[in-house]
Amino acid sequence: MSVSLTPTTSLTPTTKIRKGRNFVRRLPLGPTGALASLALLVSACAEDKPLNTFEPRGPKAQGIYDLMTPIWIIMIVVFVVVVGGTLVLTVIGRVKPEDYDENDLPKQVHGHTVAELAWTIAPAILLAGVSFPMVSAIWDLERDNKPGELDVMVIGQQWYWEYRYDVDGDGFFEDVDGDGELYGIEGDGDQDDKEWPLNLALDDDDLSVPNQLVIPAGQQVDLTLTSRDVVHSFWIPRLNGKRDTVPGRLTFWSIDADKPGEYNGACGEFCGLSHARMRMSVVALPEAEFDQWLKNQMSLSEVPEEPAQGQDPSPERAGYEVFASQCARCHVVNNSDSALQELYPKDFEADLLSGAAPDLTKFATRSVFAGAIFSQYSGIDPDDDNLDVTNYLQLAGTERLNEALLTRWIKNAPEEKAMYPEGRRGMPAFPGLSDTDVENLVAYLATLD
Amino acid sequence: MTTATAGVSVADSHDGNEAHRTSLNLSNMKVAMWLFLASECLLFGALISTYLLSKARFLTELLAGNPIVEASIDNPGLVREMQETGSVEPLFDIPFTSFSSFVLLMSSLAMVLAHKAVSEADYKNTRIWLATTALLGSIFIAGQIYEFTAFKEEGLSFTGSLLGSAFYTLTGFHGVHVSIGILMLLTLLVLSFKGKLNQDRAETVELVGLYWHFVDIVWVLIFTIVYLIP
Amino acid sequence: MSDTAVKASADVVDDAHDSHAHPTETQYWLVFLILAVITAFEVLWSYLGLSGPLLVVPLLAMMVVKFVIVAGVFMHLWFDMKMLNGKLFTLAFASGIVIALSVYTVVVATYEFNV
Amino acid sequence: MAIVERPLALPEGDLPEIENPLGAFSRPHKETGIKDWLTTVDHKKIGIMYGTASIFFMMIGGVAALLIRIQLATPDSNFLSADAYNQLYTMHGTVMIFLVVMPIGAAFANYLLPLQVGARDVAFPRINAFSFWCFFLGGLMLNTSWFLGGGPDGGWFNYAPNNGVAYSPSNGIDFWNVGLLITGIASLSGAINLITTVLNMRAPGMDLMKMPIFVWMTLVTQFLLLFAIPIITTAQVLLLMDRLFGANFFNVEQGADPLLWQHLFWIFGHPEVYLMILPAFGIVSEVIPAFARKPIFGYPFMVFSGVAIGFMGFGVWAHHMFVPGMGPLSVSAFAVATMFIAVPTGVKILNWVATLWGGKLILNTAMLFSIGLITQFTVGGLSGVSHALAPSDTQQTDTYYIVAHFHYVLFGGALFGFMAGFYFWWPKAFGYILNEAWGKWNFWVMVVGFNLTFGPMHILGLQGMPRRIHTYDAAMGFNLWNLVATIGSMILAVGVLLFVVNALVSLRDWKNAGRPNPGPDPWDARTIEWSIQSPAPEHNFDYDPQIVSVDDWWYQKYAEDETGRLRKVAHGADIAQPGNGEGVHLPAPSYWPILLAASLPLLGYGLIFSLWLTIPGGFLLVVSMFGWALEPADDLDLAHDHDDHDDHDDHDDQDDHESIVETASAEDTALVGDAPSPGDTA
Ligand code: HEA
Ligand code: HEA
Ligand code: HEC
Ligand code: CUA
Ligand SMILES: [Cu+2]
Repeated sequence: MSVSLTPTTSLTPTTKIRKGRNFVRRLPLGPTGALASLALLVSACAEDKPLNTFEPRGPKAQGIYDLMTPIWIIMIVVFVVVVGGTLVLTVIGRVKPEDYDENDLPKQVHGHTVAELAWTIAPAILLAGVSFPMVSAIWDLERDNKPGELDVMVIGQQWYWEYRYDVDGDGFFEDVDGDGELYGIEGDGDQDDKEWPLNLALDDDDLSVPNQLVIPAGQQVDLTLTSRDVVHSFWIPRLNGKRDTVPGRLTFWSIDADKPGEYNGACGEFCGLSHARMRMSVVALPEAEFDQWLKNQMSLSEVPEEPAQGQDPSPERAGYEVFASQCARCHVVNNSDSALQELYPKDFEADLLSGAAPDLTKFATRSVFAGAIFSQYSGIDPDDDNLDVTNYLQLAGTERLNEALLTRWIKNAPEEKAMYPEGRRGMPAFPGLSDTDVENLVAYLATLD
Repeated sequence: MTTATAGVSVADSHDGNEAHRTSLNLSNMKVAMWLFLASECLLFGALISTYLLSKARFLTELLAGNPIVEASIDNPGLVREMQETGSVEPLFDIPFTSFSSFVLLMSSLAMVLAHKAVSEADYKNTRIWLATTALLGSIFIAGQIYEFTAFKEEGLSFTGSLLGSAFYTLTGFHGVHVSIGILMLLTLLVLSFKGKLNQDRAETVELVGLYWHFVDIVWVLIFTIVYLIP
Repeated sequence: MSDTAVKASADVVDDAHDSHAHPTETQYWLVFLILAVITAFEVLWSYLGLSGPLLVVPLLAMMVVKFVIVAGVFMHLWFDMKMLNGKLFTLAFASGIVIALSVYTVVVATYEFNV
Repeated sequence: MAIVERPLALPEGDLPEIENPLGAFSRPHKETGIKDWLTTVDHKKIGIMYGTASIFFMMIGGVAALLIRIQLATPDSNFLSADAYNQLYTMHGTVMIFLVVMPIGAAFANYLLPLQVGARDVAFPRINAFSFWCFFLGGLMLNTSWFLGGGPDGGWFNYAPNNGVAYSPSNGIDFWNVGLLITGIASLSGAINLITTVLNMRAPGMDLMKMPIFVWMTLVTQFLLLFAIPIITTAQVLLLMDRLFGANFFNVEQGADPLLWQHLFWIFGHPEVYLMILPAFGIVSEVIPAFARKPIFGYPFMVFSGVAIGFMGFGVWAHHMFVPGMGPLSVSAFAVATMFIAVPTGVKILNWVATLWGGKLILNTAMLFSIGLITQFTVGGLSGVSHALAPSDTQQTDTYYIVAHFHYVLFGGALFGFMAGFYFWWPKAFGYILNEAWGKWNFWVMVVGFNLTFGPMHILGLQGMPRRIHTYDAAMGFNLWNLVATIGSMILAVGVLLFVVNALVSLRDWKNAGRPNPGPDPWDARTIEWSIQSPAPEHNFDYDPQIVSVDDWWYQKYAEDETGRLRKVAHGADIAQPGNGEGVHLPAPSYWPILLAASLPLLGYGLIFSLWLTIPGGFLLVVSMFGWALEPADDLDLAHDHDDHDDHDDHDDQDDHESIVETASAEDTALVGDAPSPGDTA
């Protein structure tokens, strides 16, 4: 299996370096030197540790980080006292067996009640002291859904993520019984609006984007999480801690990025074969760009023109036709072609146990694919300062498309990422496709922007 | 697992009346039996909680109209009734189950009288009461088998629905316990007829009795929690 | 020496048994009657068409009473407890019940207080 | 005190062949060689078998760990496939926990409990043998999954619904289920047996508060097993029903809730981690006073903190579930409860430190490992407290930071404690002392390897490396520390191997030196197992020891002089029991425990592959249960006249075989009185 592919993390290296320095500046001055060095050890060369939990980049993650500080201090103090004390006592107390005199016993101390009470009560007080800020932090971390904030539903699936945007603000579920109350935004909501199975119950106007979550920076984004198959865990270390996506349940969480940038994550709960290859990417855009992005995502993708009578179809058109015959069985492309529309929405479960394959309508606008393990763009120079989020939207373009990788993926996806197509989980290999077919498919996919 | 452990207990209960020195002045078997029963509390507790949670989830989905869950009970009329009452009560036949609960309760009385008889060297009554206990237990089991078939006909199957899985597993586990108890009672009865169950062995009867009463207690819980509070 | 020793030992054991007189046969029947009445009452209660705590609380209370009576009288817990060291296994059993009751109640509670 | 005379001794030498009236159901003779091990009901042999089997399984778990480390040494490695990796780490965790650490605890418990409470055997010797065989055969069965379609691949806690047939179609998880159900029977029957032994078979005078700390900690451990095993049993039965019989307990489509599994698993799982550490705590509580030449500091506090840990252990399980969305109220409650479990644990740690304080420390290998436990466990305990902080756990859970935590407590805690125990009690069990020079090497290589392996995992975890990933991307920045950890694991493996080497080298040297006897009390130790010969004679005690105080043996050797100082008044070797088993009546070996235990895996294979296969298993089960029940108390060849004192039939012979074997010399013990001395019995 070959996996030495372009890393996913190289989109905005400059931002990372900048943030790394910020972090050092932000280190609290109070803690002991030991704490500082622990933090430094962990965040050493911060710029190339995209999942580092010691580099919060949003208020939620920052809150967790701040809460940890006192417990690190306690730990280090206890460590020094207990472990240091033990070693010192060992060294001073040691007697060589040959020097040992069995009638010269040390003082036979059986115990000391005051000491016992002291070391029962002191840790208890210390821990009680930590408990208060901890409990308040637990409640702070719970999602506090305010109107106007962007609502996204996160759906975990073996082994990629799907993000559903509540664009029109009417929740993710239709108001089936028409009472104005909705299921599943907060708490359990109106149970009567629940529909089954979950993946078909979504409001039609909403937008589905796989693999890359795009959010407006500087603004809280509320997440409603669930899973189509097994338990996964949504985790963007720099933006917040984890929250599991549990099938049959809705869980709630929120993330918040201070600044534009790309933030990486990884599935945080073992979820079967390719758990290791179920990663995440969140891109925070400045508000205006986000709106632009959203508008683009909501539009239909183009259908390559049919060739004029007697002429060969363009590679894109040829690819489109292969796509319609081979791929549309699982993948959605939302466009104006009524022939394809007939297939959509269709019965995913017939093909896939997990119930869905990535929506490819705007495939080429994303910088990662296949569970965020692959970068779509080749030849990116990590030191290129122009590669900033601000031109995220311009990144999409054929010159940069990582054609070789995409070709390999289409030909034999399970080779790139262990999957279980025969168990109806994941994408099958297509040994039957000719090289030209695949070339054409790649050409077509590149137009989806 | 239960089978094996309980089987072992029968075998080892023979050393009930040993007269060796022990720290607690109790026989080892008696201490062991109480420990085993303590551990059974956790087992049945887990099964009862599983039932409660599964039933709650089943009902929530059913009341919300989940088509899969609706289809999981092979009886539209029953489903409608459950949805109307908001409970699984329509499934149960309370008078019938009350009767079998009563039978089990009565068997506990017979059990305790058997122990009393054997410790007073009244072997005739010992046999009578042991047989009565076993008989009452068997009636209970017969009732349960009848109930299972009736429920199955009503559309509740073990593999079909969450409720079915949870219900049959809980009551089935209890039924297996009762059956093992009956086997132990029959063994005692045989021993008694062979003249091997005399006063000195009263403790063996007491131990089987402990097990029997415990199984009865578990039914007290199940009857209330499962049947009366649906 | 064996004969005397055995006799003596038997006495010790007998003493241990006799020191906690078990109930008489009539008492057992009486207790059973009480249990039967409670059961009848339980069933009756479930037919009153009540719901919510009004249904559940008395039923649970009666269940506990039955539990305690069976364990206490039929399983001799009340008498054994008074016996020398009888508390020890009572304690072991009780801790089983207490742990079971508390962990499973908490599990169910975590579902109730989900938010 | 009831005394029954047992006039017959176990004769030595060849036994005459006598016709067996009971045919197949008669008990085997006292066997030799392999047959002896298969049929023994002696708690010491069973303890040794537990230990040996655990070390065998540790090799399997260790090789799995090394393969894991090789795979993770470099980024994007394809040494192992994703599938193989998942099976390996699942089996690594499962084997290490259920087939290594728990049974080593059982090994010490079996070997030492009767010796430390002054009993001849456990309460039910045949059940004891049955427990061992259930553990061993269940463990073997679990490991046959490697060859029968692949191991389990859901992680050691095997979350639903990933453990369902839909997501794990191979039979691996069925093996996991059935294998662990069988070892669960072992733990449960063992727990009942050992608790009964401790509660009911203590030597005269040994009140609860005079029991050695190891006995206390084992008692708590066994109670934890007693209450925790039925919970995982339930969970596994539910899963088994789902997987093999199509039930719906974890079928989300039917409305099931995956969190049910998590709750059931962790209500078991957390007590489980404490029952792995408490035996080790007990061991170092014996070793440290012995080599600090001081009594344990704060005996009652050591006892009560252990009991407190046991109880609190049942109230914190949901700290493994801070992220599945239980709701803030539950999370807060469990987070606070978890933090406070540091208090009783801290009491233990600090009492050991106080025992070291002012002691004259003899730093031999057992002592070094004990000090190793104090320091390494503290590191692991402290990281545990940092997970208890629920919000920070949302960053740490399922990362290598957790992996670091639990290896520090499990390896640095439990296994270091067990190593100390091996070095300490080896002469009692085998009659020779392990080589100190090799021992020191063993210790230092292990400490260095251990910290190199698992220390870097703290950093990796905080840098965001998720656990249970078969590969990671080079750009994630995990390369350096993973490589270090892999190198460390190789050193650690050498350290583990050094122990095995030491056992063999020491044995060879001992044989070459003409098998010198280390004497009953080579360490000048404190508890009564040192008052009998080494290796411990088959009948343990010649007569019941009379217990006057905690560390009773020590106070037989040391007494206060006029100035109030302790002085040596007797040498252990002089006052130890001579090891004369005359007049002692021991239970005969039995075939049935192993046969009964063997029927269970057979039934298990039947469940997994075809119900037809359950027929031989079921047949064996029934036969062995009958055999067990009908088996006479004794080897009939050695039959002695029982009817001198009871007038009922032979059936009663079974009375004594499961209970403590009687001593021939109860009057002797009475004569011995408060100051037992061996001369009285001679
Ligand atoms: C031997 C086994 C063992 C032991 C003893 C412990 C002990 C502790 N454990 Fe650990 N734990 C495991 C084995 C163990 N653990 C395993 C195997 C897992 C992972 C399971 C899996 O996911 O696969 C785990 C996971 C685990 C988690 C879940 C992490 C996660 O998955 O997100 C948590 C969370 O709270 C936790 C907490 C603790 C705490 C608070 C203690 C405390 O008992 C520690 C107390 C000790 C000390 C604190 C040190 C000494 C104290 C002092 C010197 C006093 C002064 C101290 C203070 C004032 C702080 N453990
Ligand atoms: C007591 C328990 C215990 C012990 C002792 C160990 C010991 C070791 N563990 Fe273990 N580990 C766990 C319990 C334990 N582990 C658990 C519970 C998990 C979680 C599983 C899960 O997530 O489900 C885990 C997970 C785990 C992981 C994480 C896997 C993952 O999440 O992807 C890693 C990775 O490095 C690891 C490494 C090691 C190493 C290197 C050792 C070393 O210490 C091993 C050293 C010992 C030896 C190497 C034995 C000596 C053998 C030889 C020298 C071989 C030669 C002999 C012959 C061929 C006969 N362990
Ligand atoms: C049986 C269903 C199925 C079929 C048919 C299928 N795919 Fe896929 N495809 C998937 C699944 C599932 C994934 C997600 C895999 C993952 O990342 O874990 C996927 C992922 C992809 C991706 C990456 C999308 C992203 O944004 O991450 C591309 C591109 C893709 N498929 C292209 C194709 C093409 C081209 C074809 C036809 C030749 C095709 N697929 C046929 C199921 C299918
Ligand atoms: Cu999804 Cu791990
Ligand atoms: Cu825990």
